[in-house]
Amino acid sequence: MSKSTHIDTDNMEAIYHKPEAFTETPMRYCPGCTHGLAHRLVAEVIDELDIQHRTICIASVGCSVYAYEYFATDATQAAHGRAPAVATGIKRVRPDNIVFTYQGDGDLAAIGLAEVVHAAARAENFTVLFLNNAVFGMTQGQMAPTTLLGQKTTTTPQGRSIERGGYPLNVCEILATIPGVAYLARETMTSPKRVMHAKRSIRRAFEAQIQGLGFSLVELVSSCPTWWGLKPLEALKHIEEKMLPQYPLKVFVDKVSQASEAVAEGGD
Amino acid sequence: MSKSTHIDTDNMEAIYHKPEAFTETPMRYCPGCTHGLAHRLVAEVIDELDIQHRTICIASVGCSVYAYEYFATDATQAAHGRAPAVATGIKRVRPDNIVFTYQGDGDLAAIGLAEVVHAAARAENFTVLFLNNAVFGMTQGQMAPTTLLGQKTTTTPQGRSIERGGYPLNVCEILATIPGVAYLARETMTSPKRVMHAKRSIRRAFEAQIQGLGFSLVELVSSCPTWWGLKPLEALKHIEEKMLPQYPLKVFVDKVSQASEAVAEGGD
Amino acid sequence: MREELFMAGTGGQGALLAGQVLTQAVLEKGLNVSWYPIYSPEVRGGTTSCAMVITDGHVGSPISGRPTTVILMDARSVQQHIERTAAGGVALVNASLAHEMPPVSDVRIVEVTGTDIAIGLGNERTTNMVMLGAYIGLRPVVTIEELARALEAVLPERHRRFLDLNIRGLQAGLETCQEATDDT
Amino acid sequence: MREELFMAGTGGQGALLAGQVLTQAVLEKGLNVSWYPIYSPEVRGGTTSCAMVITDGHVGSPISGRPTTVILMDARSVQQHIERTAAGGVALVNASLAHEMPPVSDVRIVEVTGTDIAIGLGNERTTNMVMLGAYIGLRPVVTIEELARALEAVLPERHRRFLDLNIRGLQAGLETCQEATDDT
Amino acid sequence: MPIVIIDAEKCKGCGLCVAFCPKDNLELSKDLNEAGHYPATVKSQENCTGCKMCVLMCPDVCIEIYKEVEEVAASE
Amino acid sequence: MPIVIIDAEKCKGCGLCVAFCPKDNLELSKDLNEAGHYPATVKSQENCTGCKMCVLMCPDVCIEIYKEVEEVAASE
Amino acid sequence: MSEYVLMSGNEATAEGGIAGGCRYFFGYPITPQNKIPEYMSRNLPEVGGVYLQAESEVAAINMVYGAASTGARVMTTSSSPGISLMQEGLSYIVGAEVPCVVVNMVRGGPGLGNIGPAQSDYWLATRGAGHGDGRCLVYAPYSVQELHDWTARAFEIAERYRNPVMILADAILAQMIEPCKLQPRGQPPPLDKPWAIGGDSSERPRNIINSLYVNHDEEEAVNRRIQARYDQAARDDLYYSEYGDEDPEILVVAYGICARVCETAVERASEGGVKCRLLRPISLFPFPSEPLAQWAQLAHKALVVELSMGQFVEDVRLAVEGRCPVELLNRTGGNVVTPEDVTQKLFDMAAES
Amino acid sequence: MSEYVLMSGNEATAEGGIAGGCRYFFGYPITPQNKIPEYMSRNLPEVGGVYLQAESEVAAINMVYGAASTGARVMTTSSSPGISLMQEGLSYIVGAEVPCVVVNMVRGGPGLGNIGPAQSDYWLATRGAGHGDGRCLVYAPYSVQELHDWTARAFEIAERYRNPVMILADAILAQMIEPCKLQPRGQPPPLDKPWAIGGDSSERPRNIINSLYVNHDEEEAVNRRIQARYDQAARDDLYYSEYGDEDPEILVVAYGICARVCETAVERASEGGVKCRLLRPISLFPFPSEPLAQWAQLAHKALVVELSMGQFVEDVRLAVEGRCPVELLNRTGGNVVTPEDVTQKLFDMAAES
Ligand SMILES: Cc1ncc(C[n+]2csc(CCOP(=O)(O)OP(=O)(O)O)c2C)c(N)n1
Ligand SMILES: Cc1ncc(C[n+]2csc(CCOP(=O)(O)OP(=O)(O)O)c2C)c(N)n1
Ligand code: SF4
Ligand code: SF4
Ligand code: SF4
Ligand code: SF4
Ligand code: SF4
Ligand code: SF4
Ligand SMILES: [Mg+2]
Ligand SMILES: [Mg+2]
Repeated sequence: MSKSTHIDTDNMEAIYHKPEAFTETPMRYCPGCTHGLAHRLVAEVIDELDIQHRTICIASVGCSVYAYEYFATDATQAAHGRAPAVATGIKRVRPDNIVFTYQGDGDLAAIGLAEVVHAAARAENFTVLFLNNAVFGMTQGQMAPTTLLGQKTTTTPQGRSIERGGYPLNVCEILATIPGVAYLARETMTSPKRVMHAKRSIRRAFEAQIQGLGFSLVELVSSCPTWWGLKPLEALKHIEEKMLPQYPLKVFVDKVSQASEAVAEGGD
Repeated sequence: MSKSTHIDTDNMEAIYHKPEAFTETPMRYCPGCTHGLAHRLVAEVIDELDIQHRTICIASVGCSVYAYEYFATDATQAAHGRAPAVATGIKRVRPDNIVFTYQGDGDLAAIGLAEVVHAAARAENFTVLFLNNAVFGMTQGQMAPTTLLGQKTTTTPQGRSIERGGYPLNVCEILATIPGVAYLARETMTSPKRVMHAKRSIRRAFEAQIQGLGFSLVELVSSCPTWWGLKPLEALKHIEEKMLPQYPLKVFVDKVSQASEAVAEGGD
Repeated sequence: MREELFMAGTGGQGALLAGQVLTQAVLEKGLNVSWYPIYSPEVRGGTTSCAMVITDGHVGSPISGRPTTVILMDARSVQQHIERTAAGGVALVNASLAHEMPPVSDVRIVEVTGTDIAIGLGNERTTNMVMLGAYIGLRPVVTIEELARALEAVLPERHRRFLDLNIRGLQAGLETCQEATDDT
Repeated sequence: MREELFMAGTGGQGALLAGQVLTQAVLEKGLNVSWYPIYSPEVRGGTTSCAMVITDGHVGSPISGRPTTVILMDARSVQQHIERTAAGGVALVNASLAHEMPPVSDVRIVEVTGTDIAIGLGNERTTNMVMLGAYIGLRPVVTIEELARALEAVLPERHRRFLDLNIRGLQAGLETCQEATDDT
Repeated sequence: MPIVIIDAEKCKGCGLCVAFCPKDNLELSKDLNEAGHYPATVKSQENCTGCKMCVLMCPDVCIEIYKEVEEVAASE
Repeated sequence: MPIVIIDAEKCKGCGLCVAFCPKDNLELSKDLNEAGHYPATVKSQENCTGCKMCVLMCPDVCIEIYKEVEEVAASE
Repeated sequence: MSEYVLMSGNEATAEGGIAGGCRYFFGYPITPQNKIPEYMSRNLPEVGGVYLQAESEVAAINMVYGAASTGARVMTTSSSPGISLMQEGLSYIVGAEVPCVVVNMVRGGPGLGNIGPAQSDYWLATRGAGHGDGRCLVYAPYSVQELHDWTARAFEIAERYRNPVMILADAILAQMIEPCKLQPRGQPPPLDKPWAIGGDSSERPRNIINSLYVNHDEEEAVNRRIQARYDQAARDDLYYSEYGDEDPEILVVAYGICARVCETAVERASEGGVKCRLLRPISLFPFPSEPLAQWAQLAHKALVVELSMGQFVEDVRLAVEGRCPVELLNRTGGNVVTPEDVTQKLFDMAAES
Repeated sequence: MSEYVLMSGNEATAEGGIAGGCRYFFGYPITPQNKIPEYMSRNLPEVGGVYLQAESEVAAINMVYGAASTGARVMTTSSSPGISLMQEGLSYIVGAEVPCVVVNMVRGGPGLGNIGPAQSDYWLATRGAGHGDGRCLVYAPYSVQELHDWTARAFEIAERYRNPVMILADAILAQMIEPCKLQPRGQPPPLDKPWAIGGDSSERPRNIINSLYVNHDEEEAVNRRIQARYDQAARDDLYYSEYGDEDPEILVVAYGICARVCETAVERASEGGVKCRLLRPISLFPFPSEPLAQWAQLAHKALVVELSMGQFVEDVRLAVEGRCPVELLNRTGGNVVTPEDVTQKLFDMAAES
């Protein structure tokens, strides 16, 4: 067994400690899975914006189904793909709460595509965290709509071909055509710098919501070391080399800054 | 009662007669509704391409639900919004048949959005006729996703507002982001010239399918005189003045010509 | 008293509206009433009909297999529905549009040239009121004044300008029918 | 003969694989068999177990509330599952990882230092084979040769290089257990 | 000379053919057809150029146009 | 001097912190934790700059960093 | 009679919802209930509520789930195909134990069918909150007035049992116009139920609305808790009405529109010398098995009348348990039974014995 | 024993489909049946078939509808929440009278529930092809071998009745490994059924696959035609098995995995002096009511064992109609009954009388 050094931190200042918006529950993700990383960023943003007690998390169905156990906020667990509809229902009753969904690519891009697009079109004022790991993780590594061409999964044993599986779906590119979107970005978490970028986007997405600007979504190009059959670090490399060419990082829409500027210019 | 002049056409050449791909069944549409016009164009194209006996029509749920009565082809009637899934099932068994769906904007853009986007992403080799009349016609004029801002419908009595109904959904602009699309155009039928344009696009869409290039869709910006509360001619004017600014006419994707050129260049 | 009424016509003929006006009048009078529309399969140009029960007792079934009175506003309605009429019942027929009667027994057929009368009043569209007027001539469940008040309540705002015409239609129908009744 | 076997361990310990190897061997021997996996609620790091029935008759229920033998590969499994053991049954415990035994009556507890033996053989991962070897020492439903053949059939291609190690694990387990049996 | 034939029973009197005929050659009848519409009729066949604008705009496929068969040059 | 504390029981031994520490200050332990992972440990607290790269990359929020409280200038 | 207004069943249902405190409506149009969303889109904003047209019935029921999670009074309405699409969402709502009201104006089926009246969603309503062991509590009004009143009451019942309540009617009841006495528009109760999410969670434990129980014992406990609520509803919220003779020869059993038809038939049969009693279940789940069994003991025969191929009759047979023979008179596919059909059948049955 | 191979229920089901001539599979992953789509994605291309992963279960069942319209042998598989989502599509398939096969590996519910074994979709399976009067024909295998054989046979039955056939099992049967004797991979029959669309329509009347019947009489005729097929299935495709004593004191009724458990319990009870007979319905719809009623007449008591809150027992009660008291032993939410539980219950019941 590994030894655990006991250090008394009472008289010390934290450079970093677990976010308040996070529970003590250990996360069930596989080692090195970026789901946990994304969770942490969201929790940090909730802390920074001081909105923990008015935030509602909508967990979806995928490996992150237990998100409600990890975020120390009110929470609802939504049916597979329907988190944006559930969020809509909640937000329409409770416009002052901060509502976010946390969805995988199977959940959001396969079964739940209509719900997320329509929520965007309605300019629903909530935030979506979209974890794209190009695979159905929870159900054992089947093809997702976002699976890369040639990528082997448990249901594309020869690799995804256009003929049998179609093209990868770029959700952000679709959503970027919709005027109800207030903030839209694709980020990844393959290095400390990328992680900081991702966090900034997540923060901006929440700010868009707080400012009532409409729909916000951050896609996080993520890893599934388990079903990719790669070590955690290799998986990050795979993102850089294979995923990003298909899913280039970009801030597609940012009305937050525009709003801020508008405020700055207009006074009041 | 109106008198009907009997003219013997036996020894005459037809400049125009009812397409073969059309049955004798009178259509149930309201006077001046462009559904009938769109039907005729499709039937003419089927005649011109000489594919009547290998064509399968998928009727959807909307005023055009009886499409299977009008087209003299094999047909299936699909559940509301699911015509692209039904077409997928058929085409995967019968790749040599020419399959088209005929869907309204409620059917395709509301309940059936996921199905059409995924069919496009999979590059399914069939053709979609998408009649966008900015309203749910069959169910008595409710708001559709495509309803214009400010437009009064039976469920937007004050006119569609962003707050209560969201933004109009531009389906072609969404589909244009998807590589599985072989032909994609938005047309309308407000004048003879526009009608001829529309027909050309419909023909190209079918040609895309015949050439096996993938998914093809023609959006027809259409009228619903009944629920718009306008006379047929006024309704066409309304399309020109109000609908086209939101739904500009455009050929978004055309791989047919590229393919033809490729063939022309490459020989064989 | 229990009156079971069935009224049918082509889409635009206003059978439904006539039924609703009568329903309103019956309600105001303090009787019990039910009304429901029946749409024929054909979306456009099919027959439209409605079924009513008017009673001083318990409505019970709003559905009637053999209505005591049927009002048939065109030829197709007559062909399709005249058989429904209960034994001993009345079939009130718009004779302007329906000329052939299928054979029925134990049914009193009352013919009123509804459309002609309406055209005479200046608007074919008031045929439904002519027939309704005729109906209360036969079955005085409500008075013409009660119908007129009901009309006012039921007519949509944008058709209010037809109020007068409609009342004249009721009147003309009532008169014609009283004659017709006398004739029989 | 009817043997009801329950085998549990932590995710990575290979209880399922050991069960499948045994199932294969039993099938080859011509006995009837059923095997099914039970996943604990915890997605990762929870206990995994499987239940088997081995019989020369009719399998009937693949489910057993009181298995005749339980193989418990770590401390948590012992805590959670030792109680299941049928009266007069055997609990085969990996004593390398489980030190405390909950009180059970009328159960014969056989302790084998499975992990230590596996480490001794050069790879901790073969603990499951050591335990399986021990099991057939206690319940000779199949021979070690039959197990070895089954291993060859069941082991996925990419793990074929561990075949030898695994067979040595079986052997070591069988030996240890025969000793253990003698001891008790 | 092209001959325009309108199926008066199928016609719903929408008036689109009337509106788009460049020769102002069509009008709606004063008489209802069986289905209750005022169908389009041809004012005079003589004016018709066979341009098919009416056909193009008719939503109910009620219009057919014919012409007398001409001798076709043998070389074609 | 920053003090890096890794929760050895929560750690899943993914090695990302190890890979991204610019000071090569972390390593995976040779001993399994209860959950069966080889958790990350700090090689030596002295080298740590408190740059938080490890924290940023840890998917399981196992790392906290502290520093001694310094006197804060009164003017601030 | 001025307290009565003429209203269609659809409108009375919608206004019943508002009277019952419903302030949130999510739905997708479908005939024959389109007047409900139309009514809601006009009226809900007036009372500070929200009408939102969903992109589908799947989305609608999940919006309902979300809104219900906050403790709000929320409803959706649809007709047969739309209700099929709501099955997964309903199962989540039952599993997560949140209250809501769903109205089904049944039409002819299966498939696209037609828009005529039918009762062929009986099983879908009474057995189906989708997969798993949950069910909807189901109430079947038989007049415009009852549509109004039961819709209003449904919210209370739903909250009492933290379970969806379904109001089951048909295309005739939906479109029928009858005099209706409207209830005042009640104020909805406050949102902050002890279990509800939303608002400020700093002064209370955070709430989680969830139907995932990986631990089988926990899941079983949930199922048994839900079942206990159903058992309680069978004691406290069981409703039925009776009509006709007290010493019947024939027991007639029907619900909804068919019960209306049967009332008239029972009158006519009695006039014709055949004593009949109509038992009309208003609550279809819970089902009034006991009174039914008692009458079945008394009567010589039972007649079940339904607009479906023999669904409702199974619940009657389950309750009767062979105490008397049970016959079925049914129409389907949008067709209706008439009082004449039923009366004739009653005379025939009386003559046979 | 070389003709037997070890296979999981999932794999045996998939291979059963291929053996039965299935060449088209449309599905969406869900535990505990993921090995079926995986198997199909590997094996169907080998036999010239098509595996297509749909974007959802809603899409999957509608793809099935389309493919079935062509006369092809087509299947989909899922588990509880996914089956809920297929209800509308199933209703269309019934209404349009096209054959297909649907497999439901039931898991714990309601809602998201868990992935443990359950039988709580009994009503969803036997009552639910969604809205309207249609139903699925339902067969419940109880071993890996039967999963294989019944899946293969299901296509024939589906075509005979032009109706969906559902294979109903659970998470244990799905994942259990047993020896299985595989049937050869049969050739599917030709596509050109007289009613099927596709191919060249020039030499035959065009075909229309449709469930819309605006004419109520036509719709009623469809419903009565479908019902007549169900009646025929009740004569020709009714299956059940029996096990145990011929002069039972207690009649045990169970299906699927519970019937396995009950076999062992019946043996043990008999050894302990309590004579029992197990009646196991294999076809759940049509339901073997008659043999059940006959045994109920003979036995003193009946015990129903199910993994749900009292669904299956209702069909048993309907069949027994009071001939003997019927008791229920059940677990739910992913929990199972054990032979020990059942045996104990049988002893208790015997002791009580
Ligand atoms: C209606 C329904 N269909 C299918 C499933 C099974 N299912 C659970 S998670 C999942 C996919 C998860 O993939 P993704 O959303 O990408 O999340 P990840 O696990 O990769 O993080 C599926 C198909 C379900 N629970 N419900
Ligand atoms: C599942 C389901 N939901 C709703 C309906 C009711 N419905 C029929 S048509 C229609 C909308 C039709 O609108 P659109 O597709 O735009 O066609 P249009 O009538 O305008 O041509 C709806 C909602 C249905 N039949 N099925
Ligand atoms: S399966 Fe993949 S996505 Fe799921 S927890 Fe493991 S690594 Fe992460
Ligand atoms: S309702 Fe509108 S879309 Fe439908 S037929 Fe009439 S005009 Fe056309
Ligand atoms: S063919 Fe041209 S000119 Fe002739 S009637 Fe038609 S539109 Fe007019
Ligand atoms: S366009 Fe067609 S339907 Fe309209 S008036 Fe002319 S002929 Fe009649
Ligand atoms: S804070 Fe920086 S230097 Fe210190 S251990 Fe972490 S990564 Fe290394
Ligand atoms: S990144 Fe976190 S989980 Fe991974 S090894 Fe380091 S401390 Fe452990
Ligand atoms: Mg994923
Ligand atoms: Mg439309």
